Amino acid sequence: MSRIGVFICHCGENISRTVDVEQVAQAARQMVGVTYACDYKYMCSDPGQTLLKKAVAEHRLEGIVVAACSPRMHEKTFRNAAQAAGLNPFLCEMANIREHCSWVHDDRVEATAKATDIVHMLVERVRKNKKLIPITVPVTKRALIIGGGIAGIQAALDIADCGHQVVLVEREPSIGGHMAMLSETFPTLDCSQCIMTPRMVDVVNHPKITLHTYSEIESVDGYIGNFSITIKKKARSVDMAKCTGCGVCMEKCPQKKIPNEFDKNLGFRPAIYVPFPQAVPNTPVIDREHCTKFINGKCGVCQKVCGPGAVDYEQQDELIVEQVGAIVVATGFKLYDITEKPKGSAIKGYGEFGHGKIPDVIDGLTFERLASASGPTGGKIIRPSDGKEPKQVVFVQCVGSRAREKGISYCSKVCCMYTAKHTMLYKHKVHDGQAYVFFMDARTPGKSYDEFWRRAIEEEEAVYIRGMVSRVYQKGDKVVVMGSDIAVGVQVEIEADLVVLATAIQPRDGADTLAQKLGISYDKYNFYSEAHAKLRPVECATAGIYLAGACQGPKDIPDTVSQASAAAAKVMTLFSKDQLEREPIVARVNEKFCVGCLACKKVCAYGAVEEKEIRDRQGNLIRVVAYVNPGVCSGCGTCQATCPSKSVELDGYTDEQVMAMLETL
Amino acid sequence: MKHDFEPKIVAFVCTWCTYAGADLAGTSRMLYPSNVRVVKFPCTGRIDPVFILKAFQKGADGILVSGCHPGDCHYMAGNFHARRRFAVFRKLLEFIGVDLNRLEFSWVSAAEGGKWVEIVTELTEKIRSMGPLTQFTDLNDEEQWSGALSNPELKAVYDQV
Amino acid sequence: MKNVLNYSYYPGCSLHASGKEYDESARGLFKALKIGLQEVPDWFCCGATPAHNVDELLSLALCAKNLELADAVEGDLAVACAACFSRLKTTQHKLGENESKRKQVEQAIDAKVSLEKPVKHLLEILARDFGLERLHKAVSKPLNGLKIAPYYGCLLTRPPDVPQLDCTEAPTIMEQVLEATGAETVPWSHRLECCGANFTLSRPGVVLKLTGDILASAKRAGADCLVVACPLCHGNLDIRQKEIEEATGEEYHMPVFYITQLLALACGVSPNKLGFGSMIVNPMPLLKEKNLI
Amino acid sequence: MKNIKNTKMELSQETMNVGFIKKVEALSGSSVRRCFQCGKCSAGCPMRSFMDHPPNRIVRLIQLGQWERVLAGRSIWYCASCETCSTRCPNKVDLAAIMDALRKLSWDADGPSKESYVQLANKLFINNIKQYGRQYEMRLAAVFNVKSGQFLKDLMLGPKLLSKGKLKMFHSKNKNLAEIEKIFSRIEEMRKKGDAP
Repeated sequence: MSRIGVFICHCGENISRTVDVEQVAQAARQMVGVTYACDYKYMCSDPGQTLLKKAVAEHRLEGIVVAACSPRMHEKTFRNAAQAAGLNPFLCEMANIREHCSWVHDDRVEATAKATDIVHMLVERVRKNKKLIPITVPVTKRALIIGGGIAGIQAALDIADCGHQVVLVEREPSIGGHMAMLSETFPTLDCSQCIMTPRMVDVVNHPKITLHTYSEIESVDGYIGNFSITIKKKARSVDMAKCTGCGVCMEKCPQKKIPNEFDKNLGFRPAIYVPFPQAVPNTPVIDREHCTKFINGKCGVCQKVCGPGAVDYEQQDELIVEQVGAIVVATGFKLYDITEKPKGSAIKGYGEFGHGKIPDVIDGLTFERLASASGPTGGKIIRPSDGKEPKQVVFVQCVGSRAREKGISYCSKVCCMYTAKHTMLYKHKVHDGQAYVFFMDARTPGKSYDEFWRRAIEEEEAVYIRGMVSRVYQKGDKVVVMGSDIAVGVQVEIEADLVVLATAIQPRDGADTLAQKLGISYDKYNFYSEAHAKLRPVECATAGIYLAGACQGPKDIPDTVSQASAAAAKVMTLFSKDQLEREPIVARVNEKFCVGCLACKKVCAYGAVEEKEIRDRQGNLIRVVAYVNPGVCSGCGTCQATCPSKSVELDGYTDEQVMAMLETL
Repeated sequence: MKHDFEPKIVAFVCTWCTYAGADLAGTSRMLYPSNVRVVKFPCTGRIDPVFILKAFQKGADGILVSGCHPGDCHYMAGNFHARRRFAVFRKLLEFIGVDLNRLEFSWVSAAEGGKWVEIVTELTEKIRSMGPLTQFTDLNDEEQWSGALSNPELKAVYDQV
Repeated sequence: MKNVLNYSYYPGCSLHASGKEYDESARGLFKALKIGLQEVPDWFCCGATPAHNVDELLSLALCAKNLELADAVEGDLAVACAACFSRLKTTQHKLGENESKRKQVEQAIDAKVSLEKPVKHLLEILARDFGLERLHKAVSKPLNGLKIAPYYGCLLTRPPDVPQLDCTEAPTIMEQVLEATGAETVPWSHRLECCGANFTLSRPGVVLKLTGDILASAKRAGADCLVVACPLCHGNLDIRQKEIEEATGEEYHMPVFYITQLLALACGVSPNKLGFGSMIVNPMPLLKEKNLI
Repeated sequence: MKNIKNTKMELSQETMNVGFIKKVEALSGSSVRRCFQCGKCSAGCPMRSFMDHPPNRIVRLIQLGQWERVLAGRSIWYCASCETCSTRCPNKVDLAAIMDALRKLSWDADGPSKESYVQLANKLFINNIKQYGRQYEMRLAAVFNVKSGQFLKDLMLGPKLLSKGKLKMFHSKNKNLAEIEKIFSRIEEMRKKGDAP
């Protein structure tokens, strides 16, 4: 390419004050390949751009260097101008002689020399530039949401309300997640069920939402805009099309004493059941592990009593395939179970709290079920051991969290607030009771949060004791809590009726296997990693996959809902175009030279590099080479610098271009 | 000229952090020596060690490689790959006899205009005190102009051809 | 000769005894400035710290009674002692905002409490009512070259909503008044620290420590002398200075003036009438050195 | 009384004296529960080094209704009433007023705490008011020394002050003395009737 035009901007006086622009233009005219050079007061102004367009036409320019401000400022402006003049926009480059020259040097001679050098480098670069065409990828405007808790529900409703199809996959028999289990929510104390269940019904009634409950992700293929998802629908043993949700089967089931997981084992359920009365869908599922029919074949009562004949013992697991363009992962959290000490895990147990051994030592979620109006006790707070109303309740915060030695170094974020809430709920129900809280710090950042915590102390008279609990033991029918008040500096002992532990929040079991299927990264705790902690907090590094809720890190409901809506907005942005257009700064593999070592694949943070098989006409495999999926590549160029055979090239930053620039030194 | 020797410094920078940091130094009107020439890359991960050799060969007296702070990479891990790559590369440079003080690595974020100025100024002064790098340019001159093969073995091979 | 301003005056117990030079110099200064001071007849003790320490009601009642006595004399109530000032203002503040306490006090003094009369510290009168400009004009012998560490102590500014004399944490009123006379004030760290006044009788050890710190800070800042507006602070800083020197081995010889003494000197009142002789740390060498007497 | 400073606290509704908390709050007019133990009061307290419980711990002990621990300590008698804590408290806990309240409670109970010198000085001061209407420092100091058994305390100071005219040997009676006595007796009567704290 040898017809380059150089346009030097005065930027008012910002450049011309220290750089002799005329001299630079003069020097540019002497450079190899430069056909035309000029200087102008304001290149970015309308007359400046017209001048540029005219020069392109008049001098049949094949490349442009605009020597002006930083490309971060006006690259887009001048590339658009170049395009309007009929040039490929990627044949226009900017030489930064303002931020990197005129503004930072005061010697006119030196600055002019440097500006000339910069222009020279860019001229050489442009000579090696190639025309680049923006990459387009078709977009399937259908979203997959994994997880039917409040995060998944919010994202699903937002996307569906925007008019796009949504596929919602939930592992449990009902959507609702943890929020459906909660009693009242901080900091407003409104009833969780009351705000949650209408949203659940909205989901099931929404014409744009396809709901798969009791289902899991089997495999994920494809890339942004074009994912293919295989979903395993577990055998429910009840035909959802026929079932009316009358509930007769559940009444008649002879198995009645199965601990109810939804009620944290405080109550019981039959073998054919819905997890809770407001479940969505309201279709029972048979727990084949506990069902007599499945254990020894000697029952079948539910099938007999079912009017519509919906019970189907023969039903099998089913695989279905859904095509989607974007994925929102919203798999949520679980509470750290301190009674168990998982084998091979760095996480250690907490024997000193007696959880699992002392019946009146419970976790926070169990307390939620006790306090919930729709819970197993109808909202009456009683001790699991003897059903008596506890008069002294001790809450312990940070159980498992913020304990490096125990394997979890992070703060679980919600415990301070929900414990404050628990003390209030307790005080509202047991007026003559006294709540005590052992805490290390009170972390209450959030709107009206600190005020809420202070209210628990100042108005609801919870006694907060700063200091961690050392040990909990049974003494008669009391549970003795040994702690310390570090403000007073003495030991504290409380004979409690009930002890509630605010245990740590962890990602759901299987979060890592799902991440591997999706090709997204996760941290050492299995929380999913966002692309950028500040600027891209809801996107995965893998294009087209977004995060919502506690699967990314401990989070409360307001944050979860915000993030879910943000993820939905990202999906909607993606769906706003039929074709996905991306800047063509992507890597390409020269298959002729590629030796298939796949070093590039190892360093690619985006999973953009795939293996490609090269076959002859008979279909025999000749060799394997790397292939960069342009839809996924982000254009960092790490693969190119890594490639030992120099067979990957990053468009826009090729070795040729860089070397040409260095030649001018 | 204020000094006898004005070194030539080449800076390889990533576009997201250090290039933006240098822009900030400009918008804040900070002053620094004009010896530096900036070559922009999307990420320090893109920087091939060959570029550094090339720059030295073409007369650079000092080289600066600068990108995002660890953990802040726009492309997540490009700067880590770069860091690892250059750790190895320094050994090579040492082997061929280039003073490692001529090659500097740093992290400059988009908010650190002052740090950019500091680093460039210090490097320029350091290289100035070290004097010009002649190994490569001398070699270049020999190759192009002398035509003489000093090594007898090479000469034998040459004659054969 | 007509006065420009007129005030009723509550000197407080100390000003008739250990702080008599404060009383003398205040009267002298006000006379020179043509500000009238008429002492409230038969005022009695405000209760100071000991009373509110153990019996808030007694403390409030004593002050309320004094305020009632002051009503008989014309003009806003001028108070010299920082402790009396604090107690009287606190009483006004507390009775003003607490209905039940007011009723109790009214029962105790068998009269309606009157909270109308503004209670003003001498500093306030000089800086605000009289005005810095007029004060500056009244100076006939500028205190040039005298480096002063103005000491506020506790009760002039604290707690924030009670005395409302000046900013609680960074007051400047003393500096402003002193600088109007041409003196130089030094910035120093212990302007607002407690001298331990309350313990001067019962726990002199405490006083030695706290007051010692204050003297050390003033010395560090390069001050020639300290200036106070409270007889209790004065008592500790001046009377106990020798003891502190003995205990710490530090030498201070730092005269402690009442602010009115220096102001009066600047405004041309004869030094003989300002009670310099009553001070334990002899100020004469310093005043002579600076050509002020 | 045994030293309870470091002994274990057994907390229950019985051991936490809520009445004490309410009493302190009523007397001081300041909330106690509002304190969240930032420690600013203790950070700025000039008397901290003389106290057994730092000011923040005093508030903490009140919050837990531990009246014995509070009143048994000497901290309350070492508060200088300098108001630094109240001035700087981020939660508007008026600790200076709370200290007054605690001293009153201890005084009334003829307290478990006998920080006797301070108590004695306060008593003498108030008696002076009752008897003479005004303070006479000479008398105050002399009586204090006699009563506290420190006959030689500040022995050298007295003559010096006297010579400087700082201590009045003789004093006249205040005309309002009868009125003052009435105030004392009225308050006493009110307390008997329970009209005043």
